[in-house]
Amino acid sequence: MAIDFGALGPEIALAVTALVVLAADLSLRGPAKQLVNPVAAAGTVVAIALTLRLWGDERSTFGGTFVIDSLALTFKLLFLGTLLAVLGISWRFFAEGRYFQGEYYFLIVTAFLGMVLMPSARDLLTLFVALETVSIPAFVMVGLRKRDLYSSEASLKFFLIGVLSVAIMLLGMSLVYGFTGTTSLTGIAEAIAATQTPGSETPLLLAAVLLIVVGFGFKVSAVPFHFWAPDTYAGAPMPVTAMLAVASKAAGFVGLTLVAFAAFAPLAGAWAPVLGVVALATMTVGNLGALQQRDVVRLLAYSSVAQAGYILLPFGVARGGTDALSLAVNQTAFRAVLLYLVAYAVMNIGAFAVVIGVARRSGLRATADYAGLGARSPLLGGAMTVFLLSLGGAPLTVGLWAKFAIVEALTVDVTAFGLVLAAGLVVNSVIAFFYYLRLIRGIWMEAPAEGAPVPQPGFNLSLVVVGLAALTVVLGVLPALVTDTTSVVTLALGR
Amino acid sequence: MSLVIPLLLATFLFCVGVYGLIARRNAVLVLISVELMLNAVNINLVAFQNLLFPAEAAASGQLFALFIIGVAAAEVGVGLAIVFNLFRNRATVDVDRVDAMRW
Amino acid sequence: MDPNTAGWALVAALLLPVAGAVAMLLIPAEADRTIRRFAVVVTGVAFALVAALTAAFDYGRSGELQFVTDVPWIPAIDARFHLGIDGISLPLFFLSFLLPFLSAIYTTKHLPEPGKPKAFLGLMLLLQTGMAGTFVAFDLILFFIFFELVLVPMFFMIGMWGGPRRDYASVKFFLYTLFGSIFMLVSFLAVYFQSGLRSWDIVELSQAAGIGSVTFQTWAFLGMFLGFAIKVPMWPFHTWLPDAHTEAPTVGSVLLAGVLLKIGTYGFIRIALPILPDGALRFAPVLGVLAVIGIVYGSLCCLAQTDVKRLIAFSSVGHMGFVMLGIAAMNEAGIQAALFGNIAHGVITGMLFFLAGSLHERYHTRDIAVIGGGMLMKIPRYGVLLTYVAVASLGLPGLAGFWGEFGAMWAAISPGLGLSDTYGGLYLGLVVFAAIGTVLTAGYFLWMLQRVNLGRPSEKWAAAELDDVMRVEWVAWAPLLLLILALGVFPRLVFGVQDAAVTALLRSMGG
Amino acid sequence: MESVLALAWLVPVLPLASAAVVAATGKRLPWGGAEVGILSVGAALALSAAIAWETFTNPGETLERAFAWSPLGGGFVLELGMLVDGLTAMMFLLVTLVSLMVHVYSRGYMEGEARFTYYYAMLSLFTFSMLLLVISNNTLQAVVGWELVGLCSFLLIGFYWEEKSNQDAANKAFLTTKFGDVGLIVGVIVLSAGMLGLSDTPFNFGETIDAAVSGELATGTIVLGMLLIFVGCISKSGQMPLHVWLPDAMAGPTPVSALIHAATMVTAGVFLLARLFPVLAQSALVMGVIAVVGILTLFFGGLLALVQDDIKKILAYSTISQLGYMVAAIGVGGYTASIFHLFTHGFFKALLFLGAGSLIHAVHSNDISAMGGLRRPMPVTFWTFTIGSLALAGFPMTAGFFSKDEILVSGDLWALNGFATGTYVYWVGIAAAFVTTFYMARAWFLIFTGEHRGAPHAADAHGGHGADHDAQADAHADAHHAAPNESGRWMLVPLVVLAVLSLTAGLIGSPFLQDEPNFEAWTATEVIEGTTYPFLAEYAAGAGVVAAEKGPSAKILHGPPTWHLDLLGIVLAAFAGAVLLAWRLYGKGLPDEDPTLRMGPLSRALVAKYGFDAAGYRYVVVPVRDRLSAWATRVSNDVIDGVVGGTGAAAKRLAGVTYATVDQGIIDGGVNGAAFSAAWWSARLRRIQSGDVQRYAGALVAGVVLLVLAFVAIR
Repeated sequence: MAIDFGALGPEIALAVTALVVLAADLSLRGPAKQLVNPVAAAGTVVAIALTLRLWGDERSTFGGTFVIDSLALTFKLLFLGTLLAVLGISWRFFAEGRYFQGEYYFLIVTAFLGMVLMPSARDLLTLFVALETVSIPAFVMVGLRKRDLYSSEASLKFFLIGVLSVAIMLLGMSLVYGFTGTTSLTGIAEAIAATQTPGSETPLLLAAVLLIVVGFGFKVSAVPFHFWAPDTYAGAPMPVTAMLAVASKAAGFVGLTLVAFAAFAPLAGAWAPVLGVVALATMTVGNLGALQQRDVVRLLAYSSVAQAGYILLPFGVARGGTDALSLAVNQTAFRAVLLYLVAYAVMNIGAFAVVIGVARRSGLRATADYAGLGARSPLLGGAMTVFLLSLGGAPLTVGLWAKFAIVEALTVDVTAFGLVLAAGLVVNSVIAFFYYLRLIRGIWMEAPAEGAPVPQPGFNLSLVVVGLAALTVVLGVLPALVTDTTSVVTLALGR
Repeated sequence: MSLVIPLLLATFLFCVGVYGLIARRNAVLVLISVELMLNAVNINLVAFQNLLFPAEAAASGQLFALFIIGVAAAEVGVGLAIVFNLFRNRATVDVDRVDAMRW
Repeated sequence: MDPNTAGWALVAALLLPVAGAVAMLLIPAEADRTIRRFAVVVTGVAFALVAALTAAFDYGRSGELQFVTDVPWIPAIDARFHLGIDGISLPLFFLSFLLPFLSAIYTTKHLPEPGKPKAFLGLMLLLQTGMAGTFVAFDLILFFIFFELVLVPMFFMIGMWGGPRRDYASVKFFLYTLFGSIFMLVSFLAVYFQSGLRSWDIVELSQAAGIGSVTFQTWAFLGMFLGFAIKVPMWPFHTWLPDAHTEAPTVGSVLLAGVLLKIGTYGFIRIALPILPDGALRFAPVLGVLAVIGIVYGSLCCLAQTDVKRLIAFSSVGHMGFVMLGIAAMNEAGIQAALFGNIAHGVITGMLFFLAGSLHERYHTRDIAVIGGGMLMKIPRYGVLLTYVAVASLGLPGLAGFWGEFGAMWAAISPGLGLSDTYGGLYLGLVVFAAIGTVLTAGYFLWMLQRVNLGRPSEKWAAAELDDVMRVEWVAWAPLLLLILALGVFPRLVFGVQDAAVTALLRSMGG
Repeated sequence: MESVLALAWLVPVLPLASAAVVAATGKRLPWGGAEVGILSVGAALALSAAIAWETFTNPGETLERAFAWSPLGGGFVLELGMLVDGLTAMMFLLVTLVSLMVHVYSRGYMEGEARFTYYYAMLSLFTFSMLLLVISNNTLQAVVGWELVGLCSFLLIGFYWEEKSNQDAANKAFLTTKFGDVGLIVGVIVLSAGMLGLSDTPFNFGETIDAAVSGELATGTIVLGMLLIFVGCISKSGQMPLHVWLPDAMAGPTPVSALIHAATMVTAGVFLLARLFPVLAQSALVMGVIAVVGILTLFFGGLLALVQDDIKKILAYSTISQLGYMVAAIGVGGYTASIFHLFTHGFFKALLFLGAGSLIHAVHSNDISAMGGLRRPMPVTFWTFTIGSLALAGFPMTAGFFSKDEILVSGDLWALNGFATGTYVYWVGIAAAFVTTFYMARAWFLIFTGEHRGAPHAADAHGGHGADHDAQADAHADAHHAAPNESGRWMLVPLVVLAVLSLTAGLIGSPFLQDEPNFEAWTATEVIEGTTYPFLAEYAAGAGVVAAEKGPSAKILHGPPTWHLDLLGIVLAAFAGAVLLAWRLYGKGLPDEDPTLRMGPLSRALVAKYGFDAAGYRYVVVPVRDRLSAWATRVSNDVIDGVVGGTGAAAKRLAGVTYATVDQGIIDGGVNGAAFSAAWWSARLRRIQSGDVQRYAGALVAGVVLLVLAFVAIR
């Protein structure tokens, strides 16, 4: 069995980068340690280059458990781009905080290695490994501020809930294996199609499917698997929070997409309504939770829970059939998820970047500290406004198109459940705007507190912020720049 | 050998693990509970492989179990580190008292 | 400019304000006067361009789209960048360039706390692009973008330069409209998929009469109804309006009443009716009843107001009720009247808000009781203007307000598309109640005039130095004052332009 | 050569131009704009006279010119047009003439007013509005003029807007008439809706009439439309029960009252009924309603005048009564009679109002109890006012005599065709004539005979209801007890002109002019000639009476005016009786106790001899003057006004409740309630997020179990 190392290029690049970073950290002393950041960034750029080289290819290796196709490549690019942005917002934070820089960069690159692996996985085993490669470094990163009570507490909570959900997921996987005799996603789909009649599937199999969903539900912080998220986000170092809120969540969605649409597509009639209800609950709980937050990080944490709910919505209308309409519905749903994840990455990392910029040197992170931010720092204030509006889905921001895609997916075929989900989205969008607008109002319309410092985000962070804000708006005006790409990504998962 | 016995065992182990994770206050015991759950899954996989699909060339059930053992080791390692760090910060391993962050 | 080929003119008109806003960023914030003059220049140039466009418009073919731009925009979802203008759009488009121009002139003198003309005028320019765009967008997605786009600048305008309860009002405005617009989007999507045309083009969808079943159309219409009715606003979705208007700065109120509300009714006429004729037909009686409730109810609420601006705001509810009554009539005369009422309300109520703003500048209160009368004695020219515009607003023939109101009632007595057979009695009742609404309207305006204008100034103001109408106000207001008269005397100015377009619209509805 | 009729459009345009010029430049002109107004209205009068002559000498000559003013959608067109026929020409003449007189008169009366120029601009605008209504060839244009008239009346009634009572009066006038306008507008809409299938110009008078006469217009449309339009006429032409604004409208300057009550505003309703006469003649129901309203108004309106002490109010109630005659005449088919009375009434009522203004100007009070003995100091006013009073009372050979006679005769003819309303018009009309004569005689005696009493409560006269507040009144505030002087020439010339017309204007419609051209032929154009009463044959047959000798049934109202000696006798008797009675009671000045007791032995002898006086006083005068009219006043002031006022108050209260409860409470609360409940839920959620990781885990597991169970159960 020959291994296609070319197809593994990005993963190899990242693995090497991780090791180089670790080694470099050992050899560098004092302030020079911060140079590991550019090293990691360089490795990422290499990985991106390698990914782009594969563009358009359709390959597979490891006996079909690892494939390269448009879906995989698109997500890889998304993750790598996110990594670059996270590195950008991490530099000053860790350099100034004197945290364990080498370890941090090693861990984060490793976690992203898992993410990059995720979209290529076509086997439960590979998925599991990828997921754990994401999770285990994340457990550590959350607790990286060893002397910080909150950090270690956040880490423990994250860890315990994480392993619990992984265990549940594994239980589900083992049962599925028991039913189908294979761990290959396509194999599972074929076996299910061959043995189960739609409408009267074996209950235990359905339960197993649901247990697998739990594992990813934890990753994407869907209700009721979301409890760790606010506490963990609040306690973790902020760049890690950004990573968790965006990249880790995106990885969860990739995994969910794969199992849902590749392995369990024939059972969609069963799991789609459940996911729809979960989506409704998730966005509602997230938004309601966010309403009361006084800490911006927690607010964004809850907001990201709600966003996860939005992204879950298209799963709610997925179809199990193989007729043209069902395929079209699933295809649209998938593209909506993809587009939303891209948009979400852009705007949410941007928002966290601003939060880091504001907190830099002052540690201010309460919503009250954002009063008059627009006057103190038009750059951060303006960018935050753009990001928040985008998260809400205002026009001329990419967030609108993301929401649009979701609604589009829900209405491809008008069904009662689809309309219920759409109505839920409407109501939640309005609630969400309530707290976004409150923050925006504080930024522009309230006087800054006495002696509030002028934030000094630093060059790197400013660059990231400006770049992401510009991207938010540009994609808002010309969504074709990204939809041209996402719309060719097909959900041809071997069916 | 009937499939029932290993499955019952696995289910029992898993439930004990879940209970331990939820109910035990000592963090170390909580970690052990996690191990129980993972091992329940391993029993499942191996049992299925041997009893249902003995002819599968890839032996993916057993392979999976091996991976789980490996990953579980890493997980528990990390978990112990976290608990240890917590203990250094708070001088307790009582999970109930780790609730500084709420709401 | 050749209306067949000069699509660039429309694009340029839309881009000019945004470009102006960007250019204004380069002017240092300290150069207060320069910024304000620059805004006048930008809006003036844009207005001149639109005036030229209006002159070049081929009125013989006002039923067809002119100055068309139609290029692919987001191929992935078949959205196109389709702009064009016809007889229905032209008056509204014109208005959405006139009012910002006048507002910019007005702002050279008046700008509420906390100043910051750069931000204020920049937002206004952005707003201008948004609202003008809705009237010329012929792609549902593009329309939706423009529709949503106006929310953000208006939110900031109210929230930063508004009155004491601005926080509440701005959020309320934003959330309300947002709420409706997302339902509208859902309906757009449903129509898109149901039609099977893979097109968002309003013209194409209008011509593809009979999309889906009647049930489908009813539900889809409900979604659009929520979006547009909140924007109009129709009773009972109107409660954001008084708050928004009361708290908004003068210019914000002017643009809100003058143009923004029109987007809702325009949406009904341009999108909801022709694309979903069956749904519209089923909804028509509901629209009519809500409209008339709005008329009577708005007037009753006006009677209870003590704040001049809030009174004017509530009067909008009544006036827009007449517009909606015209739409509910589902015939050409009704649509004509609705569009006329749109323009007339924009001009008149815009002007009223200017006046209310200037009133506040002088008295530093808008409470009728505190002002306590005697304005006609204290500042006679101003008092005369207030009387003039109030009288126009209460629907006096010969001034702009009349034709929309009368036309709506006239049309509603014989509703089109077979409605008169089934709902003839209902519509007659609607007309009667609408007519009673005109009496109430006259009542509250006269009452307001009596308590503000007439009598002798109270002691509080007897010795106060109050400026009569200033030069800048004359300049900013004169076009509106003239338009009020011109539209009243020459209703043809609007009716004539729209006629062919409305006929074409109704034909596509099967009327 | 084109007929002078083609220039008719200039008649309204001239006052409009005048209004614009006066408003723009009036303050800089030597006479403050009065000269512009007088000249342009004078020119309009000259043109009107020419048009009148043209149509008078060529009966039936009609000119309709119109052009499409605006499309209305659906292919329908709004016309701006003129319809010039005898009716139009007659109204032109009346309106421009009275308006000119008022313009001239005001030059003296309003001298020194702060808002003199504004006043003239409004006066001209008022004239224009009325002319626009008159010239209109379609109902919608008429509505435009109609509403503008209402606006101008608002602006002029509230001319002294410093005082709250005057503001209230102006508002009341506008709102009451506006309420009637609801009827008018809906009526016009209903009529035009009936025309939709028949014409592209659904508002056109001529086409509407043709359609109605030919039966193309559905009867239901006609009945509903005309009744609704009649509601507009009720309010505008001061018919019961919407006449309440009219007495209050006396708050305006007196010349304005003359314009409103003689020539412009109040005649609008009658004019519109006349214009649409062939349409309303299609329905017995409509005509019956019109007649009944007219009859009630003419009688009870007149009674109200008995108890008034304010000269302007007496005239105001008399206007209501006279309008009742006109409306009643329409209702009994007396088309010609009605507009003939409109024509003559315009002159003598203008004369009376201007005369009253002259009196008020002299004594600075509206109260007739403050006058007395003014015959000698004010001879011109005295004589002209006397002529006006005679004309109003219908003294033979005055203008009012011929026109009122015509109305009574119309009623008689209608009765002959089997309609009870005709009988009522005849007898109630005579009774009201008696009342009219009595109250005018009462006023006449109190004003001109006896000694000048001065104003006992002069201070009230300024702040009081309806009193004029002209600058002179203030300037001469301390000169009350000085002897009153005759007014200046600006004011006297119009009085004389109108007095002459009050005497002579009736002649053109009198039996002296039995041959064409006369008033009948002038105004009864061919459209009117063609009017048929589809229901007439039916009724006549049922009544068994066909007045064959009066002409063919469809034209019973036509034919030359003839002498009716029986009627003349009754009228003369009524006149004489009323004057005598008044003289008995008031001839010796203002009685401060029961007049009969102050008549000495003669009085007692008469009582003893005939017993009629005491009985008459006791059983007729006292009940009628003191009780019935007081009762009517109360009905008018309390009940109807109360209803109007109460409606207003109730509306306001309703508004308050609606606003506070429904709007701010329920609807807004519903929306905010969502947010509140969101916050509430949000607070509940807080408990779940306890911070205890094991509870999180428990919740997670519970969630999983629940989901699995639900999941499996559902399948």
